[in-house]
Amino acid sequence: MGNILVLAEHRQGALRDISYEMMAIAPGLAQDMGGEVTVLLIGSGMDELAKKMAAFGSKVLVVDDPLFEDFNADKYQKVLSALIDDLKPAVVMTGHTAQGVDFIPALAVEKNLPLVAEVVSLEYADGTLKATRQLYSGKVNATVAFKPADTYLVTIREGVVEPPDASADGAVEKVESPLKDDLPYRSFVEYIEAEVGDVDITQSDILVAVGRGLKEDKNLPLIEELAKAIKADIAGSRAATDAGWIPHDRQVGTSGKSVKPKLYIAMGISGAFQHVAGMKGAKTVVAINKDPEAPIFTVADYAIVDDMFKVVPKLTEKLKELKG
Amino acid sequence: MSTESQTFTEKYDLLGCIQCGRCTGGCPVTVRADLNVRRFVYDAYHEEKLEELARLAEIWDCTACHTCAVRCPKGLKPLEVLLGLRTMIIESGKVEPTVRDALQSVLLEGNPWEKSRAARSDWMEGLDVKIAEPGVPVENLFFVCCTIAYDPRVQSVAKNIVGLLNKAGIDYAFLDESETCCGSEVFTLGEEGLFEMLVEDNTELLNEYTAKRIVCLSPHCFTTYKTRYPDLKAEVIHYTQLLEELLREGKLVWKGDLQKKIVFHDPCYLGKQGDVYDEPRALLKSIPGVNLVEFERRRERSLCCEGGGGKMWVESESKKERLAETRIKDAKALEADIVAVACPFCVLTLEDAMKGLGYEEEMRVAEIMELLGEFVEA
Amino acid sequence: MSANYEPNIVAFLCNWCSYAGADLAGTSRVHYPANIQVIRVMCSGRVNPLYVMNALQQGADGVLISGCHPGDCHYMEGNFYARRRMGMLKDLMEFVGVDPKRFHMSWVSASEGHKWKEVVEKTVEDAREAGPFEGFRRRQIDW
Amino acid sequence: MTEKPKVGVYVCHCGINISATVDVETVADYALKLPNVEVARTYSYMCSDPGQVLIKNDIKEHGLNRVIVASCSPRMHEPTFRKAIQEAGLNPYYLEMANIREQCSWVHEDMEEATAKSKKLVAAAVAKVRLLEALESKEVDAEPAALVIGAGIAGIQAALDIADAGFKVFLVEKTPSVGGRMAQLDKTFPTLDCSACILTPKMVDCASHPNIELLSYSEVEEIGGYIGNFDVKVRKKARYVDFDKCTGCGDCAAECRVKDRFPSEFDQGMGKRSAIYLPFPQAVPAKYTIDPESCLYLTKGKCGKNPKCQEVCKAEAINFDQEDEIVEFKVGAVIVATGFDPFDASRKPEYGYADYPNVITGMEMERLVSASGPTGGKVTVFNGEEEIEPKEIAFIKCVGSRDASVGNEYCSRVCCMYVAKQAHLIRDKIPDANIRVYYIDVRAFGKGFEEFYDRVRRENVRYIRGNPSEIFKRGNKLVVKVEDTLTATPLEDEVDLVVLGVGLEPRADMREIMDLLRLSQSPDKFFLEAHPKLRPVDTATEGVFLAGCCQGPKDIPDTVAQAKGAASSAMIPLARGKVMISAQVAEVNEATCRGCGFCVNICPYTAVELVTINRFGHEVEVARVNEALCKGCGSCSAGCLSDSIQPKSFRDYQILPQIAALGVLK
Amino acid sequence: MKMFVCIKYVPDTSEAEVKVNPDGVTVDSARFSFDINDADNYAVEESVLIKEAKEGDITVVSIGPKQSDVMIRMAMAKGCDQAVRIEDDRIATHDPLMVAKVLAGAIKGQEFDLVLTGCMASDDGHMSTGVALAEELGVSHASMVKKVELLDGKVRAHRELEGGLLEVVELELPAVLTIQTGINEPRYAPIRGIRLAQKKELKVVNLDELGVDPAVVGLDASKVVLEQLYIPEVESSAEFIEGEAEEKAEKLASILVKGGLV
Repeated sequence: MGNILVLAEHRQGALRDISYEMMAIAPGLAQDMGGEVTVLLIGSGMDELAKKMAAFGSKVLVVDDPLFEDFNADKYQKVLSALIDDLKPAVVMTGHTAQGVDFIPALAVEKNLPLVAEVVSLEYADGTLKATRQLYSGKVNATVAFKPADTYLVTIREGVVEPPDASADGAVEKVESPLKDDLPYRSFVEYIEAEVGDVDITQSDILVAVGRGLKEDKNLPLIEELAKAIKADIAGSRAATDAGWIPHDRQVGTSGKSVKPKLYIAMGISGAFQHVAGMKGAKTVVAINKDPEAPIFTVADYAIVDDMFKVVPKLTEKLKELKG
Repeated sequence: MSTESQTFTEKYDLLGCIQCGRCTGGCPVTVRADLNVRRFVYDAYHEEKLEELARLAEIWDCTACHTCAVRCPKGLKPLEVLLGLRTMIIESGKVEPTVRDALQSVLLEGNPWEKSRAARSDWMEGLDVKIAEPGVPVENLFFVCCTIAYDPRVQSVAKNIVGLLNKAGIDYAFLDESETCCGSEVFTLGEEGLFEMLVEDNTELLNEYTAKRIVCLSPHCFTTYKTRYPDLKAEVIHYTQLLEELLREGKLVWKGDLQKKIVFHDPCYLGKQGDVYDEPRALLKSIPGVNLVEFERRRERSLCCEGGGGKMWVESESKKERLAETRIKDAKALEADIVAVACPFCVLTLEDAMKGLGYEEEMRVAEIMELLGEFVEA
Repeated sequence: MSANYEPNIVAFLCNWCSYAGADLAGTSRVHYPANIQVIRVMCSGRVNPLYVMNALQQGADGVLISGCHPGDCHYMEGNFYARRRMGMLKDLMEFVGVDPKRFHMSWVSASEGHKWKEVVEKTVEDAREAGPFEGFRRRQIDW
Repeated sequence: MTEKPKVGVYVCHCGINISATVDVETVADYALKLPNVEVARTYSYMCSDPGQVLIKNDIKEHGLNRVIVASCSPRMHEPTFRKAIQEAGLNPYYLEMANIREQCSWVHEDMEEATAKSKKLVAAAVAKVRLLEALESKEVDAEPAALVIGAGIAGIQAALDIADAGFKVFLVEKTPSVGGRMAQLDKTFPTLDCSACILTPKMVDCASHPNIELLSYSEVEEIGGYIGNFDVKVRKKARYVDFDKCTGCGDCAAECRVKDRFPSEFDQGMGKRSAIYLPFPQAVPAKYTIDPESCLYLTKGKCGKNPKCQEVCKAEAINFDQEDEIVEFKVGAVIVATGFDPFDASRKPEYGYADYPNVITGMEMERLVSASGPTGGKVTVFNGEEEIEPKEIAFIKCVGSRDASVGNEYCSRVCCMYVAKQAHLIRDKIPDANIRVYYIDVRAFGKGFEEFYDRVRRENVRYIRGNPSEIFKRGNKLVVKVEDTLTATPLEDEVDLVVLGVGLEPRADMREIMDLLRLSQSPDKFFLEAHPKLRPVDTATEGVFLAGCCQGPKDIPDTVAQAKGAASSAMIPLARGKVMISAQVAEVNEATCRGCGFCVNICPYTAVELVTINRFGHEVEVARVNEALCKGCGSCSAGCLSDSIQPKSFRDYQILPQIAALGVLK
Repeated sequence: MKMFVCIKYVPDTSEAEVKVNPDGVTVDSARFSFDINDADNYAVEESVLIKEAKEGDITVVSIGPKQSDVMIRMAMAKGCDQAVRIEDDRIATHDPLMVAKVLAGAIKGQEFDLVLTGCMASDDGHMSTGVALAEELGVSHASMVKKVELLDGKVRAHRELEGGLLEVVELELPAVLTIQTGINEPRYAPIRGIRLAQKKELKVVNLDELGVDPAVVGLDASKVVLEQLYIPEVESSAEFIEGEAEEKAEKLASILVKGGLV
């Protein structure tokens, strides 16, 4: 039986995108493997969330117990361990998220099961499950095959697929918590929101960087608006920090900070060697500069040769629109 | 003599100072930063104060232009007191991440730019470059410099000179990716241990090649090899010295016509420290059509561009006008079309300043070798 | 080489420059190793190469000859003679297997007290490296 | 050496100079065990009268015939102790000194080491002294005349003193006139008397003195011989003007075709002169000279149809065929008074001296403020755009002095005061000028100096403690980049005129004099005196003396004092009429000499010649030493194949035991 | 506080072109520069900070070749006390579960309070080793830790969740923490420090010496097979977006959104 158990992820009363995204992967795979998808929700007061997950058409199992008020890796591991024994799923699928990575490897060890982490796609053929994942920050793809086992563990990378439509009506079934008592080793204390304003650009996922092309600080709101739209932090080249447009601690370059965001949008930055050296860790680079010869284009993934002041307002507008 | 046993006072001969003030008086960064190098020489006498001094931000404002050392009437090197304080910080390990990464990159990859050692000779691709072989005598062994080797903006210095050497038909060779940072910036950042290691390793490496001369493309390497590598067997020169020689011997002929007003900026490491002033000027003058003009502050009085002293990795807290900007404004006042330099750091700082001032349309910053490459006779 | 080995150095100094320079080191209280004993001659040109061999034969581990700088000889050209003679001697000594580190020749002027110190230090250090000299048969000559 | 040597060893404490580091008693005890040593004593000051008496008494009581004094350098007291033992009836050359102070107690720290070394040195001295021979010093006549090289204030004063004492003086001056640097000065500090006013009478005196033969525009070519008997060769350069005919009227210079085209040396290049010129109006001798390097006729062979000077000279003194003349004479003593050069300010390019006309040196300032100077005493400067009276004036001290970066580590002694003086003079001439003096220290050590410095400060001359690092131009102002070290403030002061307080340097041509007279340089490159304290005017070459700034920077009173000192020292042999010559000369053993002549070739003084003698019936050639010419260097001996030629007191058989003593005691 | 810190020697591939070797399962590393894994560097620093605050003893554990000694020496220069390097080519290093077993073999049986690892290796990026190691050691753990507070017998760890939210948990000691980058500012290892660190013990062992059965951690034991590495098709140079300014903006916006970049 090729059943797939998908662990839906939620936090602070809301489901996380990855839960929906997995529903774009699991059903097809289940079909190939000749099984069905079961969604698992662990938490306390899960009714509403269970309904939302059920809308993808698969059966939703809910472990609803005050013990699971907050995420706890140890408890999740225990529940999953018991359910694997019970349900014998062919695949256990979770998100490659702060939750998933916090207990799946331990589970793999405990149950002596194979694990492939941060999978971008899965394929089942000729009785073998193969996962594709990336190495070297996406420069190399790897195909990893599972040796035959009762259960395969996979964690799915966020954002690799669009969530499917959710208009079906799956069944919701509560199961009793296999865990009766609280576990002593690890306890949840609290959530702390990231401090606003105190931005460390070396930790930013998205950076909007401006350079000399900003011309004067009264143009800054334009950039701020764009940054807000895409939840980006603002950084600058030495010219921009020198001019006082951007705080010094947000300077990118050999004499500033080395950053490694997923997306780096460089605007009005020519791309001197010392600047480029500070942003080489960026995964995707977008460059907007009116000089077609600017060296920044040699490191860009997407390039626009134009006046940033003509491009940015429209870009912000369009992004807002697309993001809804 | 072991330096370990020396006190700070002995090591930097602090008691030799007569507090005349020439060091601070000549220091170019005093107009920009609160750095008074004389006070450091005075205060560093108190061993118990050293840690406090080392924590002062201004020790990182020094550009290691060496003006203080050149001017000191007692033969002291005031800047090295600052470097000694930097050493204390470096050896505590608690340094700016940028400095940390640059130094670590020198240790692991032989360059401060966090580039892979294997890529050091990538600039040679497609060029007919002669590579040195250990033990095979060569007249002129070239040392490229980390910045020129990796920074596409100044790679043309190396590329152009290869073409020119091939045409002049002289005996030369370049090192392959075994070339390792000369340590100029490592020294000025205060990483004494690493610098000592580089001196040891580079001396061994360079002496393996039985070269008559080591020709450096960067004045930083030039001065460092000349003054801080006591056991190098070969004579160390800057490429402008070699080319000027070739020019005199008639081995270089220029074509075309450069109807431009050029002003030459004396790099501190070439001029003040290396005493090379005339050769770069002779090269520029030799290009047909060139009208060479001079800065008021030229030669021994040249204004530092703030490119040295590890400043590529440490930003000053000062908001005042960068010296490179002052320099570009002076060039503008002279109505110069081209600011010519013979140092990769000067190219970067001055070009940055020029762009910052918005003179891109009417002015150009160029390494001499960039210009010569454009005018060499086929 | 024994750890406590202290080389014995005999130095021949010309009266006008080097001896005066060594005196100046004294008046300036410049300290240097005590391993060196000076024999004063009027001119470095007086130093017969045999004196060097003799000193080594009689128990010196190193020999130093010092005179006026080339061109400054009080007797016009005595130091040039010395230089030529000692150059030859050095070759000869190497030929017979004496470590050239045992033999130094230097120019120290009457005003170079500090240089004298450096010369002594270098000479002593080199002789120390070369170790006790046992090359010639020790011969005590009764004069 | 028939008598058995009986040696007395005297170990000096020299207060605690020796005894603090050397255990003198142990050394004396040890000495007593050495062969032939009869007596060994220590005493606090051996050179003192009681110390000498101690030695003398021992010689008499114990019948000593050799004496060792273990004390200071023989260069210090050898003559003292030679005299002492001579007074006790011994031959003065039966003395050997062990230098246990300069070369032992003062340079070593460890008492054990220093004592051990002292023992060795004493042993070596004993080994040698036993074998010393009695020598007789010889006396020769001294020529009652002196040569004075250089006719600045030092040379003039020395020449006048010697001439006044009744001896002949040859005063040789390289330039066309006497007067030297002092003639160029305006006022003198701290008294502010006029330099020319006090110097000119002396200049005239030395030209008119019956005992002085003034050889101006002349250079010493060769000096041979020795004290009492120097042979001098002087080149009188061609002036192309008949010295006797020239009346000094100046018509020639006024008519010269290249009139006022050349920078005047006297005016520091600020004024101009013609190709035929008198260096300055009060020049002595007042005779014109044609500069061969600027004269059209002499350089191009042609000057119009006829040289103008020749045309206008009524005395017919112009003579283009004149040639250099060699004059030879003998003197008994030589005084070197060649003076100094002002520091060349272009060697500190950061001060822009070569670039800016309004950056001038102190010497130039002297000419600028001088009433006889190029501006008639009016202080004006060209700021690159116009000639102005400067209102903002900066003086920079220690330019080229106390500065290792130009190799001059010494203080030039006069700059502090001449800068104060010039500041005062400018304050007089430009009352509203803002005058500042940048300094490191103010050294006002002479008589009346501090008082003068006080006065000048109160005249509103601002003293700023900091030595400028750089001067460059901004607009029509000069920017002085300096730190006020008292407030730790970096400054960029804008001024109209910068006066560089340049120091004094050894003359560029002093090497020639060094070679002529075998003189040495001290570390500051000035001439080295025989002893910095006790023989400040003597040199290592007997009969040769130093006067004035050639020995080191000095002001005028010190220069005059030293000139007088040099003159009186030089007069000693002249007055005695006799000089002692060294007995430590070479001697040939004619029995073993093979007459190869190597020594003849080696001797730099041609003191050795080959003579024919009869040896066992054979005519053979052997070397023979002319004792008057031999200086005792011993180079001949080291080159002798048969050890036949040997310098007395430094014979092989005297030195080898010394070596042995040092080695055996290892 | 007795600590172990597990570090990995990884290539920096941010600039170099990556090529797959003919074997299809390894990459050509000749042109790479190697260094300590970024997150591990923070873990080392955190352990040293803890040691500086509470006293302690730190043992570095690493699996890797001789060349990685420089990285280990650097860690020791910063304050780690001793090191074990496991060099054995029988380990199935492509499987973090196998790696965890080897690391556990180096730690098991010794007393410890904390084991720190980086939360992710920058080369293969499984983010699994640390958590698996905790399970192997039978102790509790927290992953992606951005802050560590030591309490009496407990550790309070701030875990970094998506969107910058921190989850604070308390663990009983001993525990394994996988450290997220940015938790501290790793110090510099000066050369003189590295030279001094030569005196500290660096033990090099193979599996047998470690007492780990090669059969348990080898390719056969691993339940996953690395079949194939290949270079994904990507635009090698920048894609220039053409059109009028507004058009370009629109096109870019949709690329960013569709590509999941924003």
